[in-house]
Amino acid sequence: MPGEISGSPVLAARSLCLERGGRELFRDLSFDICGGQLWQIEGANGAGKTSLLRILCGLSRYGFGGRVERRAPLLYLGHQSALKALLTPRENLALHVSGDGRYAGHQIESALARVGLYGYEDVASHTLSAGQHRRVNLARLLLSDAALWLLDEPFTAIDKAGVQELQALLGSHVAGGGAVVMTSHQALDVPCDVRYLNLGAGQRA
Amino acid sequence: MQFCARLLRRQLLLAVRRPLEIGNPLLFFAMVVALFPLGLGPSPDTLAGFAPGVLWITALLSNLLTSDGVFRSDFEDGSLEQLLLAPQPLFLSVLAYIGAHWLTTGLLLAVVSPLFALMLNLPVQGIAALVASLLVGTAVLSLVGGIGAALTVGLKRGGMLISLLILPLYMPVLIFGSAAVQAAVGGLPVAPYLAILGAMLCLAIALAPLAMAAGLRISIDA
Amino acid sequence: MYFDSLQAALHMGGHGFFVWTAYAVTVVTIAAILITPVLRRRRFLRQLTGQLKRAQGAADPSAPGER
Amino acid sequence: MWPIFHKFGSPPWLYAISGAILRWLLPITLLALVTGMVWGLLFTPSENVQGNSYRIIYIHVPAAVVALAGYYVMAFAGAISLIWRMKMADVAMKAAAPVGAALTFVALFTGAVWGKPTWGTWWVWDARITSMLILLFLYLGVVALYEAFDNKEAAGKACAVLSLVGMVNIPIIYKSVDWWYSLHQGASIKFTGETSIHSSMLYPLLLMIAAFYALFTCCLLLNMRAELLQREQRTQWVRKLINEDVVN
Repeated sequence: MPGEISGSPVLAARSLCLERGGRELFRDLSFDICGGQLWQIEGANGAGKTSLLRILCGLSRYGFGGRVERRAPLLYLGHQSALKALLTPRENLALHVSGDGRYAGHQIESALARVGLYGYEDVASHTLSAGQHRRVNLARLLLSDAALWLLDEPFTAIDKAGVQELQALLGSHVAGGGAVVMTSHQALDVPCDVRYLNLGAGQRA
Repeated sequence: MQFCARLLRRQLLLAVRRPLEIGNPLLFFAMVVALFPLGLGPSPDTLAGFAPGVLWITALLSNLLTSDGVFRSDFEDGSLEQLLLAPQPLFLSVLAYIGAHWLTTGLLLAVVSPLFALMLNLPVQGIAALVASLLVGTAVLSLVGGIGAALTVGLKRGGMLISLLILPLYMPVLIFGSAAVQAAVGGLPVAPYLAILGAMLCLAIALAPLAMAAGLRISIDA
Repeated sequence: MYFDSLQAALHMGGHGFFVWTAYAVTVVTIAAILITPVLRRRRFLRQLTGQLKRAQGAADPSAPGER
Repeated sequence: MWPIFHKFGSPPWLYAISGAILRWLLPITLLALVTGMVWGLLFTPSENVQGNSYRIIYIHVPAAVVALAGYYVMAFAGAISLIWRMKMADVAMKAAAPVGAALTFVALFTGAVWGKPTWGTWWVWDARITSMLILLFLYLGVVALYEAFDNKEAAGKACAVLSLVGMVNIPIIYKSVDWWYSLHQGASIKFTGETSIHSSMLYPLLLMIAAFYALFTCCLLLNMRAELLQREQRTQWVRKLINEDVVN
């Protein structure tokens, strides 16, 4: 496992093992995530990528062996867009349940503009497309100051330009000392080097 | 606490955006109250005898009807997961959800109930006690209903299950609630019953959020 | 014995029917809650044994014993 | 943590020890039940007021007492499984729920049948019978919630929370139902005057209560053994156990 510590470890996982429906997804998985690193979790469908992410961020607390130590605030973006259809994008971000803190009006506007939703701030969300829903969710990446980002397939339903821009954002976040752990089926071309965590290898029936 | 206030504003904003949904429990209350004269016969004095119990049972059922949906919409679009990851303590945030639920259902029921009390020919001196006991009682009902909602939010067919889980816990509130109204109708002092309801409210406020927080963590993890 | 005859014991001064039905239901329920776990355990063991045999059978087909 | 407490947590040890306990506890329980029933039914004098129908007390009161105690056992096991994350406590809770529900049903049925000769109606809204009915709903709630979850681990935790909530509410329910009964009934007629019972009738009752407690323990252990096998079916010790069974 990569040993050199470029920043202080933001997250430490010790001997994680998970079994689902009789199949052993992974066993004795230990690694440290430090600042300035970008991890991509690879594996076939059903290899437990999302389950691993949920274990790392603390959503699943039972049903797996091992320990996870989180030493920095984290931001988790799951499959769902966590967006209320009844509220406008501005209200969704201003009143977000993740409790990051009060965002000033201009911060929200600039974040929404950067994810390509300029002008959509006060449109009811149920009129927006699924891709736009996910972009509002991605706007939270710009607003939040969490050091560790856990992203579950962030590129789904995002068009080409959006993917480019998101990869640039990830690069700048990692360059700024943050850490990213993400799952994706697409190859990444990101300015920083990418560490791979292959779940396929750990899968012994 | 400031995060709770923001959550409360968010929930109320969501409720206001869909005004018809606020009307549902009230319409349900009206319709069920209208059923009883059809079932028990129109004569005013029999209705007056049953009025306290009928009003309280109907309020309880309409509260049960809505308490299932408290967390469900947030569970479906993923916001509940974000709430669990928030640094703020979960059991305080959950209080904001229940507070919003109570404001949109319990409070309105209490405000509207004198109208239905007159329809059921409840003697006038009982109406004040009815509103007071409903105000306190529906708060306890919302809190306890929240526990059932938290435990069954992850289940596809949790709708019916929630009534089996929490109706037994509703019974003490019903007993003292209707007793308060009956005492007022009979001219007895109402204060002791309201005091007991208040005590139940304090217990519920103290313990229910803990159970709700645990229930949510379990449902999300399942 | 308190009752002088079996007949008196069954009749119990008119209350016999209720007393005996109550006891009958209790005995049946007690038997049920005692026996069901035993049956469940035995059925599960049998099923698991079959599974293991099949697994061993598949592992080395030369294993003796019925297929 | 005390070593014995953790040893209690290891499945094979628990499976073996429960087998050993059952080997001598089960016959004692059956013996106590049979002697208690025969003693209560045939050898005790009939009561002057109710005649012979009071003999139902020998199964109604023990069932009610053990059913209530069973709920506390279940809630306590649930608390242990939640706080110390012990799988065995989770198994104990899952095993206790149906047994408690069955005993509550027995208490309810015998109470109702007893009501007929003494009160003239099949169902009496007596304070204790009503509380027993609510207890049955609480039990059924726990059993239904366990079945509703697909992931058994989460099911156990959810039932633990529900049984703890129920445990907090039981005293409130019992007090408010007693109070409600006295409000509407005026002078509350004691259903069974326990304290004023004659000593010749008291001894079989105590024996029956002890027998029912032993019965509850046996059923609990039996259910736990079955549940243990199912949850640990892929482990080595279960396979070793099976091979021994296959061999002998």
